[in-house]
Amino acid sequence: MSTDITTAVPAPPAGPSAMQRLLGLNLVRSLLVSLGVLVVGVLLLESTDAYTNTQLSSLTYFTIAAIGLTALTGLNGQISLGHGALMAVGAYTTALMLDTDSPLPFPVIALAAIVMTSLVGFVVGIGAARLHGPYLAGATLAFAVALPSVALYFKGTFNGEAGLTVISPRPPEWFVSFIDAVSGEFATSSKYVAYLGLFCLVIALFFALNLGRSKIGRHWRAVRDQEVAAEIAGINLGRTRVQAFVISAAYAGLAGAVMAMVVRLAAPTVFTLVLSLSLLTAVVIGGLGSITGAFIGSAVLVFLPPLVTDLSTDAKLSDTQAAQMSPLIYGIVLVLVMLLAPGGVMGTLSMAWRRRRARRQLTATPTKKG
Amino acid sequence: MSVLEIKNLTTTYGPVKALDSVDVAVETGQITAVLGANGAGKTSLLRTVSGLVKPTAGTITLDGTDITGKPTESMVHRGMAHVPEGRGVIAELTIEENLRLGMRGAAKRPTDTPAPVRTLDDAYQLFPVLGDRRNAQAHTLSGGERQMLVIARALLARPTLLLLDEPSLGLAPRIVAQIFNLVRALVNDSGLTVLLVEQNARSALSIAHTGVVLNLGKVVVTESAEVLQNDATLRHSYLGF
Amino acid sequence: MAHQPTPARRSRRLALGAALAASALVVAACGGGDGDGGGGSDPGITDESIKIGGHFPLTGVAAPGYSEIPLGHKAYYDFVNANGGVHDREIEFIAKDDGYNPAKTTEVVNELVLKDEVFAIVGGLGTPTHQAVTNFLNSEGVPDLTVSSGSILWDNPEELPMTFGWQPDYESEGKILGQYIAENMPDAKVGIFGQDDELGEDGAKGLKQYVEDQIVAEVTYVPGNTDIGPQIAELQKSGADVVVGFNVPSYTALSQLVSLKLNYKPEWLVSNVGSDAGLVGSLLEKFSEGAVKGSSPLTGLYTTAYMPQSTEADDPWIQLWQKVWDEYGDGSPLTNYKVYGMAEAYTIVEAMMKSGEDMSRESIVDTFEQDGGDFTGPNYVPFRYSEDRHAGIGGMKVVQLQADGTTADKTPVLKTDVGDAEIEEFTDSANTPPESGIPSD
Amino acid sequence: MQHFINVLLNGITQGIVIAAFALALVLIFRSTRIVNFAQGSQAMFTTYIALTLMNNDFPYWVAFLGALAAGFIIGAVLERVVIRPLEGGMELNIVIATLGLYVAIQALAAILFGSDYKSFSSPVGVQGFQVGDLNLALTPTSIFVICTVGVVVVGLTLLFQKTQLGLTMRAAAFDGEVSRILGVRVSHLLTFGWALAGLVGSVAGILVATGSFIYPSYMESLIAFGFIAAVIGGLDSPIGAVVGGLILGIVNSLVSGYLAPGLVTIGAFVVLIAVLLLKPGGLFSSTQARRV
Amino acid sequence: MTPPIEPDPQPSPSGGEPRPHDPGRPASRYLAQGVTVRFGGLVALDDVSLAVEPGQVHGVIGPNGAGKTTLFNVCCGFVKPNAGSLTWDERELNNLHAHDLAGLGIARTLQGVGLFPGMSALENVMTGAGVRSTSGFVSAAFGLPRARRDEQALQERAMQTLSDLGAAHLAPRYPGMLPYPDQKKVALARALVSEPRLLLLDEPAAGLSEGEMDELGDLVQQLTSRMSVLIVEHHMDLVMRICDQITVLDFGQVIARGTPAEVRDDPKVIAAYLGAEVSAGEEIDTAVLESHGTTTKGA
Repeated sequence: MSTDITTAVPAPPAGPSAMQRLLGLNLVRSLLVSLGVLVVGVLLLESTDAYTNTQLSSLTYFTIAAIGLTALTGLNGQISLGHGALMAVGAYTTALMLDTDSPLPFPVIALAAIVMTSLVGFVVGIGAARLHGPYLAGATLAFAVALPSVALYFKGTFNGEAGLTVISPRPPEWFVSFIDAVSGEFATSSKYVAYLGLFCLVIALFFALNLGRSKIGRHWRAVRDQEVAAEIAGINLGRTRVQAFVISAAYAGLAGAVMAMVVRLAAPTVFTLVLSLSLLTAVVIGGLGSITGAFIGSAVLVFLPPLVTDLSTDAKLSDTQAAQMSPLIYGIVLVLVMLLAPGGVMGTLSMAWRRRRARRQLTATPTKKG
Repeated sequence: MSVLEIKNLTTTYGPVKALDSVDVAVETGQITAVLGANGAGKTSLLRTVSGLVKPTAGTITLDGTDITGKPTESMVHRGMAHVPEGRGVIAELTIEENLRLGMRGAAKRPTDTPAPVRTLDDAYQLFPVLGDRRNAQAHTLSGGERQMLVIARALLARPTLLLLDEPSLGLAPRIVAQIFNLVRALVNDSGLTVLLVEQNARSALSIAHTGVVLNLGKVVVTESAEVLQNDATLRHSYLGF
Repeated sequence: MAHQPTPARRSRRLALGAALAASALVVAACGGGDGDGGGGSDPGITDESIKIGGHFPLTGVAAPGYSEIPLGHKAYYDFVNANGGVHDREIEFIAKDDGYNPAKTTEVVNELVLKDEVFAIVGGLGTPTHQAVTNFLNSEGVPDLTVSSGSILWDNPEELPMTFGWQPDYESEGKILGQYIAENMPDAKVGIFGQDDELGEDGAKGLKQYVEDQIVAEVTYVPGNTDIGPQIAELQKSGADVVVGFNVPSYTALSQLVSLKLNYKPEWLVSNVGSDAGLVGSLLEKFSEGAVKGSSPLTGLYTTAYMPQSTEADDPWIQLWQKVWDEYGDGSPLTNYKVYGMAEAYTIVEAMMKSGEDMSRESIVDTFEQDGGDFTGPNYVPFRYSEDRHAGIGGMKVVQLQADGTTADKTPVLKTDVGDAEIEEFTDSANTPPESGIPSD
Repeated sequence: MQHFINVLLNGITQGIVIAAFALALVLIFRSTRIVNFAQGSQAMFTTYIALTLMNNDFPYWVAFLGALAAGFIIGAVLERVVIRPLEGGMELNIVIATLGLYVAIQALAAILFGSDYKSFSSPVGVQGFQVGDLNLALTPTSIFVICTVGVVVVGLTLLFQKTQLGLTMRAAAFDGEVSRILGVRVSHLLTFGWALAGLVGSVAGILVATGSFIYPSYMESLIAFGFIAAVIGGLDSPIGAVVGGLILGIVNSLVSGYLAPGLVTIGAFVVLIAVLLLKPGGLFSSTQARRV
Repeated sequence: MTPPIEPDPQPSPSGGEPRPHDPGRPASRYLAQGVTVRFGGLVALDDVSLAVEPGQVHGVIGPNGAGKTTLFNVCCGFVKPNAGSLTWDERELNNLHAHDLAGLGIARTLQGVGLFPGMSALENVMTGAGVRSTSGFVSAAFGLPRARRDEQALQERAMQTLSDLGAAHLAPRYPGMLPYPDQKKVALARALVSEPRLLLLDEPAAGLSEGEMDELGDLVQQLTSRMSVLIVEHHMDLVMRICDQITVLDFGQVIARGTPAEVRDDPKVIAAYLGAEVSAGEEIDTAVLESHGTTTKGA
């Protein structure tokens, strides 16, 4: 699977007709990859136990948010320590909209969550566009710690510290029969949520692949790589940065909507600074700028801690000790990945691959003395 | 006898060859001027000699010791002082602090090294304008004053070899003349050796003993200054005819 | 049901109720297919063992103190296992860390239920954290027993038929403290120092039923922000000479410190949640070198007690806990958190004993509803468990800390409930632990 | 009046600790352009070391110095082992590595020292002063805290302004290349900078703990506030860090005392944004000098 | 001292032969008049004027620090002049932003190469023409045919531009792996792909070998059939060979302008480049140094 949006480089085409085919293929590739993820997702969900299903649900919202942050940090070069807070906007929107007798269908709610979060992202993005590096990090960090307080202050709407419980939507009839047909199992609400998460992820992925390879993605990368050259090429730096922030926020909003249903609660304690930092971590250890990397980083985040805890328990450590091992190992893994594979998992792989390809090309076609 | 011998030196920045097999010998007590248009590789040569850039090939010998690839920090103690062009003042520090940084270098130098400037007072005597403003931040200085500051700072390290990087850059001709006269005086009076990198060829050659013309990273010609002053090569490499 | 949810919330609850009723039918239908309803068919229970689990903050900001509760559980189960277990079954207890983050609570409870396949969740700690998993546990039909939180949310048998509270609710405690002030300090100006969540809100709500017109200031703190100087200064400014604190222990210590700093000396009444004399006292004693040793810095502070505290070495319950902890603990001193965990565990074991050899998820819930009111634990006032109520301990007494670290009763044991329920004296004599230390069936 | 004075005094004592911590962040940032997220964990760890010494009957001062020494060593070791190999790579990688350290050190402390509350006594009193009828929110301990931070600030100022070492550190921070030309061993100074920051961070850690209690995550809120204060001050200016810390402490206290405690973080955010909109480089950024 | 710039200077008789205007030829004129830039107390440009005639190559030369790059930055909107005006296409450019250039039909290359390292050569070139495509965000997100058509056209044009420079084979490769001259080619292609009517070249020959420089010169001369070129360059043989007009700067002022032949014989130019000889006995006089600054020009 090659979903690396930074290396979406068509081979040098022989002529216009070949190029046409390739361009056609770009959309086809987005579709195929998205469908592939959908199929793999369904297979995984139907072949694993109920617990792994719930982990996969967590993986979906984490990955959606990580893809959004990849777009912002990886493609556009803006750092954000505040994406957890943006997810909160999506989650609270979802929780509030589900809190009625006859809630709107989920797609409408998800869309509302996206719109709300994009609006917040727009405001934050305008401020962010003026800032660089650590100043941007500081501002978004302050945003991450400040936003949950809004829920505490407007208790009437957001129910303070206790937060809003989320009633997951009931699986509709067709879904129950679909799952029955696929695996002969009874479709629980958790499973339904996992599927909703998967669908959101696939749609999010499809758009990310398209955008990453489009003019828009190219302009984001141009601004990241070389501000001056980008500006000369007619790209408005400020507008492009705000645009990237809004899109990234939209992803966070969708992720928040799914998270609200998976966690079944939107509360300030869910959206701590730790969540924001974890997202950034996922994006970097997976490989900055790569969608596959966002998948890998999210998977590490979702699967590593319980794995360490289980291993520690197997090693006869007490529950408390096992619980403490998990952050210890996690922290050490972060440091080691940065030391040993500075490009993250995907960065390191693709660097090796690019080098090999370059070597092969050099030997195949001696550089033309131009 | 050569204080500094540069042999076959090649330096590349990424894919660009900044120096291509350069040979330069700097004789004791002389001024050797390296000339060339912008981009010819002059500054790269100085940066390579002082260890800021690692060469891809070649050797640099100082007083018979191979210093190729040795850390920049050690050069001062070996008696080599690199004078970056005027922007090389540390703008946030005061003039006196800049000078005190220069004095650190003298600590490990043999005390018998002939040196025209040993103390801050010596420096202020040489450039009274610096003394008057010793507690002002260096970014308040004009270009000429900055040039004096970097030279004074280098001299305080009691070097035997001075690497001067475009001291005339951005300065009015009259001031250029004064600075070059100072350099000549330093060499004549205290036996300093100077490797001078300049674009301002006529000024440089009027004080130098030997001239080396660089073009596109290669040595085009090495000649005595008098010969070179009337040589067409020089004119060609600058004005293209 | 005594407490009234707000209208908006109620409509949702009804919708949820309907949904859960539907899923309960499905669960019942599936369960029914398994045959005679006997034990052994439910997850987590075999002829040899019963697997149960809970979620606790073992790491992070909330870990201090609370992470000791599962230690109490574990020690008591080990003690029971060593003495024959529950109907020859060994109890296997798993404590999972949620770092007091509801998102993690969901994860680890999923793991406990779906992967470890526990029989029941016991002692799940925290209001926002546990709130994230009640719907899931109830729709999965997992008994959700003795939640470690005084929120009234757990007392909701219609929508959360599997969930049971344990400790007294904050509102009842507020009422009892309020009545005490109204009767004994009628002229006092009262200030409230509350945590900015259910603890502070429900407590204040109960308190105000009795001393509404005496209240001169109400301040809150946000957990995690340890700077409470402005809040205490505000109380001082209001002239409050009695301050009621609905807060956790670390904030009792902080509030005492800040008061000392401001030379502010009101009478303090602190919720039992935050009045762990052993913990707070030892913290305060060492704050400053040269502080008076031997006498508790908390002397004179009023609080409530609903069961014997770790400092009451002569109490038979504490003697039992001490014995269990000495044998099965990790060698650290006995604390109230460990006592809390063991007392909860005692309730669990008692329910299991009474559920009989054929225990199932259904039957243990039945036991709580049928026999819960007669459980024989260390609590002074019985649980309010019944088919209609899933609320825990129904009362307590007001006590004052003495210079020697012990407590003096200021009221008899009082029994009450949320809403407009009366406060009555509870005159039945307290339970004593059985000789074996293990509840009988 | 008393209320206002006390809210203000409270803000100053809180702010001065934030300032000390921000100072540690700034010391690292100005020399290496790195924001060290592990600073709080390092400080927490050394405070535990101090506590262990005190529990073994060493006096407060010995424990204090022990913690400073530990902070110094830990800072140096982290720079050599983790940060140095990452230099020259992507900035974000170093950020992630320090985040990893932050998590790992905190877990390690919980394993080694336990995660329960431990009280940390003050060498002086914790009772407030009374001036006539006025009860001041000021105790011998808060005076001790303010004085200690004062000593640190004066000490750092002397170090930077009056010593050869300080001069070379400043030179290396402003212009590494020119410093190397002048014979300054810049790489050693980077290690020393981390060590010094570790020491100053330890001071902040102990001051937060003094007359209060500690647990493995007790520095958590200070990490965010310290960073925000450092950004307000301009990230590379030690004076800015102190001013930023005081501003933040006072604003927090005012918001808490006159609006609502729940709004404290929002207040901090608003102050930060206001400062950055006016001066995108923070209040005391020294970058203007460089541009000339 | 500065020769005034005439409103409509005739092509100088000794310059490159006057090129007849035909419909396909560029017809726009770029004028900078009276440009003055101060940085603090430093006068970087002092009343500088120049005119780039349609279809001509105009060179700006001068010793290091003369203000060439500042002038260039003014021309493309990076630096706002304290005084003076810019005129393009008979329209005055007020409040010019760098990102407006492309829309005005002006392209510029950067000193060094300024390529986007995270993109393939082809993408780099495509970015240069990006503003021309009209498809919006939605069509990009959904991968609609409209966006694809635009991308396709863009890609074809970028490919064409690369092949025109003999660099088609570089398309899929990343800048970091390319030899310097190839990077320069890609950078040039990126500027050319938007089909500008004025091309600003900032030291295009830096880092090139002599052969490569010759090639560059030929190329720039070919370009004049489609656009005007303003070039800042140090390599005199190149400048002298390809420029129709040259403006010489020193200390922020125009010291000479004219055809290459006129300029190279101007004694002021020679003095500026080679400097004056240092007459012995000129002692250092710090009083002079103090009163004169960097910007003081000796008599």
